[in-house]
Amino acid sequence: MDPILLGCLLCVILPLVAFGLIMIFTWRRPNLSLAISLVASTIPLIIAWTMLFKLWGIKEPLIFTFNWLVSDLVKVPFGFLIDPVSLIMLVIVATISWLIQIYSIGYMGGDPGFGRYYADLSLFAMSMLGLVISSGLLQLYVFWELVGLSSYLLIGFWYEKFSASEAGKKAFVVTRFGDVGFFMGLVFLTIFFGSLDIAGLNAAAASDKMPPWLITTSALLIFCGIAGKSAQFPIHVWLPDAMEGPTPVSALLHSATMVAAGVYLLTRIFPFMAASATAMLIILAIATLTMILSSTIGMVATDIKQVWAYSTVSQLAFMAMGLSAAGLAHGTLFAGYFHLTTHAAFKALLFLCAGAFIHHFGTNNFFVMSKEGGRKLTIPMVTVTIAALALCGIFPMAGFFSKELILGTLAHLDNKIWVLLGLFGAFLTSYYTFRVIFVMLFPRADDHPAWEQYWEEPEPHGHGHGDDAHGHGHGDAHAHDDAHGHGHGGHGDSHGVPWVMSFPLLVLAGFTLVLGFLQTPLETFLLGKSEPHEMSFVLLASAVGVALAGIGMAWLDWGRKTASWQGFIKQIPALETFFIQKWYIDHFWRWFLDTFIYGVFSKWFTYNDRRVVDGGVDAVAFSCIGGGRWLSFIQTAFLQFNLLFMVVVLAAVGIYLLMGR
Amino acid sequence: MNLLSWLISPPGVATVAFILVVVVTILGALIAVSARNIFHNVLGLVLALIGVAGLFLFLNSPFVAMMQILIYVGAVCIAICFAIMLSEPMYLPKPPRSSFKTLGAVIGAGTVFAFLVLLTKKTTWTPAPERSTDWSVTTMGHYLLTEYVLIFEVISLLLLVAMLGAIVIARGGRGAS
Amino acid sequence: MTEHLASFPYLSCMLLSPVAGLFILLFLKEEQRTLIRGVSLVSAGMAFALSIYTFVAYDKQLGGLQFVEKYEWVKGFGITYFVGVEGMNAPLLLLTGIVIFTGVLTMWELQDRVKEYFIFQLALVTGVFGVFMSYDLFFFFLFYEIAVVPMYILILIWGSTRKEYAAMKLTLYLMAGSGLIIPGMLLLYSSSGIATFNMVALHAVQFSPWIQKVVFVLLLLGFGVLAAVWPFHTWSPVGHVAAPTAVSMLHAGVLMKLGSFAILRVAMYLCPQGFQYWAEFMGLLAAVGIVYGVFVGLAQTDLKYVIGYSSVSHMGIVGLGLATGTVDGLNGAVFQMFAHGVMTALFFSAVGFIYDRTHTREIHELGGFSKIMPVASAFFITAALCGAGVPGMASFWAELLVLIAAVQVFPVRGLAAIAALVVGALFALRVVQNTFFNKPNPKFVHFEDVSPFLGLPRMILIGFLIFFGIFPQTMVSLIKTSIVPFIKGM
Amino acid sequence: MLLFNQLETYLYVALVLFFIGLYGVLARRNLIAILISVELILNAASLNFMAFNRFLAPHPAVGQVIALFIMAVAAAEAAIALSIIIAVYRKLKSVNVEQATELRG
Repeated sequence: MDPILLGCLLCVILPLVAFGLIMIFTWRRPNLSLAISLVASTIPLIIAWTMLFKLWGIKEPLIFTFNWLVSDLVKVPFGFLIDPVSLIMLVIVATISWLIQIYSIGYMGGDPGFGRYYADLSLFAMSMLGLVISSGLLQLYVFWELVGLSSYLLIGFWYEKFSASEAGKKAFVVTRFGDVGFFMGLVFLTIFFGSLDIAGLNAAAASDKMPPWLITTSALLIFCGIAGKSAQFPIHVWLPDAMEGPTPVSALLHSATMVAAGVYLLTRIFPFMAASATAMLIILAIATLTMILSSTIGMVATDIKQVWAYSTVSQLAFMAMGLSAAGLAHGTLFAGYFHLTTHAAFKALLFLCAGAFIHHFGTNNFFVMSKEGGRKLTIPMVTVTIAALALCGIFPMAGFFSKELILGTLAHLDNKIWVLLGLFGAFLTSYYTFRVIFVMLFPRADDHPAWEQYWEEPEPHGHGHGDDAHGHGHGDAHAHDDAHGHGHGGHGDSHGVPWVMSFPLLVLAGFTLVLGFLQTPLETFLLGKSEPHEMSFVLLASAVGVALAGIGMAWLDWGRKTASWQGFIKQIPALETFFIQKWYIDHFWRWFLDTFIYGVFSKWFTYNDRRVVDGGVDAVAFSCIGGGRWLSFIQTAFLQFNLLFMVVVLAAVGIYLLMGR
Repeated sequence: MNLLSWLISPPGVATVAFILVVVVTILGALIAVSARNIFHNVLGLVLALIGVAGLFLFLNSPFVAMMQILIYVGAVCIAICFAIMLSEPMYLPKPPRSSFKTLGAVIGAGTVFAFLVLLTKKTTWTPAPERSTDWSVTTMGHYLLTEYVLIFEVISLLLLVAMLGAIVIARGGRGAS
Repeated sequence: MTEHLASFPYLSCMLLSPVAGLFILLFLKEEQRTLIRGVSLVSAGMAFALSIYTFVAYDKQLGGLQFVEKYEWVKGFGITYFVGVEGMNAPLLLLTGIVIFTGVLTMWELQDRVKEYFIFQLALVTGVFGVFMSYDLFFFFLFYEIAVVPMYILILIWGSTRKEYAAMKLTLYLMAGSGLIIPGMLLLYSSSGIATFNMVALHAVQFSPWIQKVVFVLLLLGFGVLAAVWPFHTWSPVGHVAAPTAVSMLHAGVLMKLGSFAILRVAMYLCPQGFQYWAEFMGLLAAVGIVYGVFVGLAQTDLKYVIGYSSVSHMGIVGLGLATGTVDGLNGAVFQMFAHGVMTALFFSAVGFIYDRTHTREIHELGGFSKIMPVASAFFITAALCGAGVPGMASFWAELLVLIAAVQVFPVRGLAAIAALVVGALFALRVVQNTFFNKPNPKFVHFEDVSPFLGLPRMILIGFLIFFGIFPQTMVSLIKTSIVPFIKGM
Repeated sequence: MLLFNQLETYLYVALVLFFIGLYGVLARRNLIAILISVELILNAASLNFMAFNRFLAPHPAVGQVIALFIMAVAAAEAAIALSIIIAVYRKLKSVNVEQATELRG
């Protein structure tokens, strides 16, 4: 067997086997489960890196396919497509999921669901790796759904918390909403094109073999799925709620890999999508709107994970903008894909740092962390700052290079509004990122009035968020009855961050610093050639300028000694409320669900079922009973009466018959 | 005169006897259904049965006539007497007759009667072309055990089952001692 | 259709093994519970093993009708004992084997009238096996009725919630269905002119179009009652709720498939022109059922009602697949019959376990069961996810095939059915969340989880779901061997 | 033609018996009386058989056998009916047929 095929198969099968073994046999035994899961994630890691080095510089994609399901029109192949795009993503996924498994040893240690946690992580690893190297769209859809499933399981990991199980359900249903569009797109392609092979689709679209209407329709339908998975407006609402899951999960699924699957798909079938300018324009508009929206919400959040979640949404939107702009301007997919790569590193880092703080302080509120002395945790504090700088796009962090590229692509468009909006988004990003960093770095005195204000945070679903966080944080430090404490408690400074948690931080910080300088080799690998980027000085200056302006704004509001600790947005209360309420999109969906799905369809269909359909049947039954009862007056139970009736009728019939003769 | 002489001739005697037997039968039947006292009913039945036995004699079957008396009069009527004694006491007041019911019964029975009369009238009765004349009891016994043995067996089985059934029903249901 | 006679009467053995078990049970005493369960298990196990054997040993290259046994029964009426296996009934025989075997295991804890229970259950299953393997219309209908009647007694005696009402409703509905089937069947028989009940022979007869139209709609509605085709579905949730666990499993898992299988096997097979005429109507009913089922299920508060309505929706998928009349659609429909059967058996099996302990199925009274019974909950959650169409489970592939075929033939109905998937997911997850997540109800915390022995039947069911989810081709290639000639013959 | 040598005579006698018996069955309230009336009907039937046997049948044994059969049936029937009557009496404390109305619809 081809060693590469074997490697691909192992990447998919090993974690699946680990999932099965843990779920069936060892879920009650944490150490054994951990061992199985680690083995099943380390081998794919090695395979991924080996393949990257062995295949560095391949020109032609390697494709392996087998029949998975052959019906008549529907033919689903199972196969692997190994090309630079999938190789890099494979490495990213394998690496980050391995790091997160290491990190979770510390973060999740002592949790009663430890075995289940690792089983779910393995399931995720399996489905994500399978997704990345899928050769056909339908196979990709299968793994896509499985990724959604593992996301559901992991978000609702602490299922006893109402908000967690609710968030899991929301994530699954909302992404499913998008996936239905995706599925319809696939159905259209199957019926009208006949094949879902990725390479074939890209080639056909590029060479005008498909009717434009089909490309546009199916591209937009597939984008529904992308929007669901990558949290684009208006179905981004699940991602912030998904932060109810354990923080390593947020880092792995909901920032670095799974949500990036949407953008990855966009890259994967980039030539196909780019063949429709209409679709590209719509995607660009949606992505831009998403970016602005999520950045503004990030400005007012007080939960550190919420801030990073909205930042994830905005960065994903930024990638989508880069890709769609490239599609419009006949550019390459490199800008968006490069940002995906760098983002994976620094966003995972941000979340893992947040996790380290949360683990230590037992709260998600970064004001509380600041007050409790968050900056004394040296390693997370340094790494989080590095990651924040990368997020803002400050040289020499990785984010600088990739953001520049995207802005450059946007600037290529004729309409300059997009690049201006992109710059505005970058400004907001810098502002909210450094709001967190400055608050953490420069706590105020204990009697500062701002503490009171940020101690309790607004929560949309009425469930004390801080309380939940305590639930999995410090079981003994705060009075509560949650069963899933981490089994370690106490705030002593002697207790730092365990090495299993700081090691991944350092590795990721390393990537964040190094990745940016790998731009040229990566581009050569991906595209076969590296084009010189004529980066205009104005754009470069304005990009760095807005980033610095954002940081400066944050310094004015939150950093300096005399800062008011009030966001500048406080000046416009109506707008602030609008942002805190998340642009009322959650309210809209809630209202939609309650009014239409539950209120109209469900309620009236049920009513119809009980009254009309069932009622009709019951009416028939009861009228039979009634008719029988009415007729039963004949049944007087006087036997002789019956007999009389009988003989008279019989005899009458007999006489009648005889008369004829 | 002619009538008188005919009456004392053998056919005449036979005819008179026949009329007497018929009268006895019908009288007995009338008593059996109309008397208010249940014992009188049984006695009427006995009378009617004896009458029918007489008719059987006229029909050349002394054996069946004898059986009629033995089984009906000797067994069935006695069983009815027992039933009467085991059930309702005789001294209880009888419910009054309902003329409505009597009328209904007469109409019902009358319709059937009319139908059967019509049937009898309208049918032409043709004897079988070849008729055996062997009326001896021996032959009948022979037939009963050869050609009609199935009927014989069925009768035995029926009687057995009836006996068992009667015992079970009269015992007073399951569980009664 | 080519027929290959059996070297050994596997099918008769499959049919007779429950009968043999039933007769042995008649001679046992109520007190010998272990023996009774053992005998039932062995006879169900034999049927199960034989069904696996026929499934595996069916020669896909050879195709046609295999393991055929044919004996004349009543020559004057043209009634033949004619059984066989082909691609479309092999999965269903396997399904019946799975469900009866796991059903017996599921009812292991039954304490009340054990002997009678197993006798009726085995009688029921005999009928089901008979329907799936019969190629003689008379025997088909005979077994069909045999399968329906014990259900009444099983629900009436061992049921729960409003059992008299449910049993009566179910029986009357199904009898009404039979009332439509018999005239249809006899019309076919009498107008064929060859006086035979042999379906293969009847298939060769060209019935006049109007007869086909009349008979098809009679059979569609008559069998549709059993397949819970909207709007004749209301017996099914009520019946599921009232029935004891294994009966619900058999009922929703297998008995509803009798209806859809009969539509395929009898109605579509014998009246192709009637099918062409009524296909639009059939697709409409099915699509309405799919959408309707999920919405009504969303508003239910009783766990079994929820499952009942999900069955209505999933059987709608079967109906839609049949209505397309394409190879993909029929493949998907038969696959869905199998997948839904296993899935819904798993559903009821898991719910039954919880109900046996808590004596409530109200979603609001339960809650947090994952904490109390993690294993039992995992079974239910797996079934729910399968119901929500998660890949990796058998029903995903079935739905995929049906939906693609449906969009091709009936675009609007197909797209509506796809859109219903969202609500389907919402509805499955809502139940899972309210029942198994959140804080446990303190009333129930002392209950013990499923023991490994009682977990076994559920594991078998999950095993089949996942096996065919990962290797769908094993199933589809088999079904295809009969569907392709079937479509050609239409 | 002599009166007792004609088939019709016997048939009419049997008819009258039948009429009387049927009247009794329809009119009497006492279960025992009804039983007695039934015996009359049975006798009418066996008289018919005997008459046909005498005047029409090819072989004289046929009707006689049937008459015997009717007798046996009547005996059995009487036994059963009487035991039923006794059972009814035990349950209802009456042999009035109008009291036995448990099957009223």
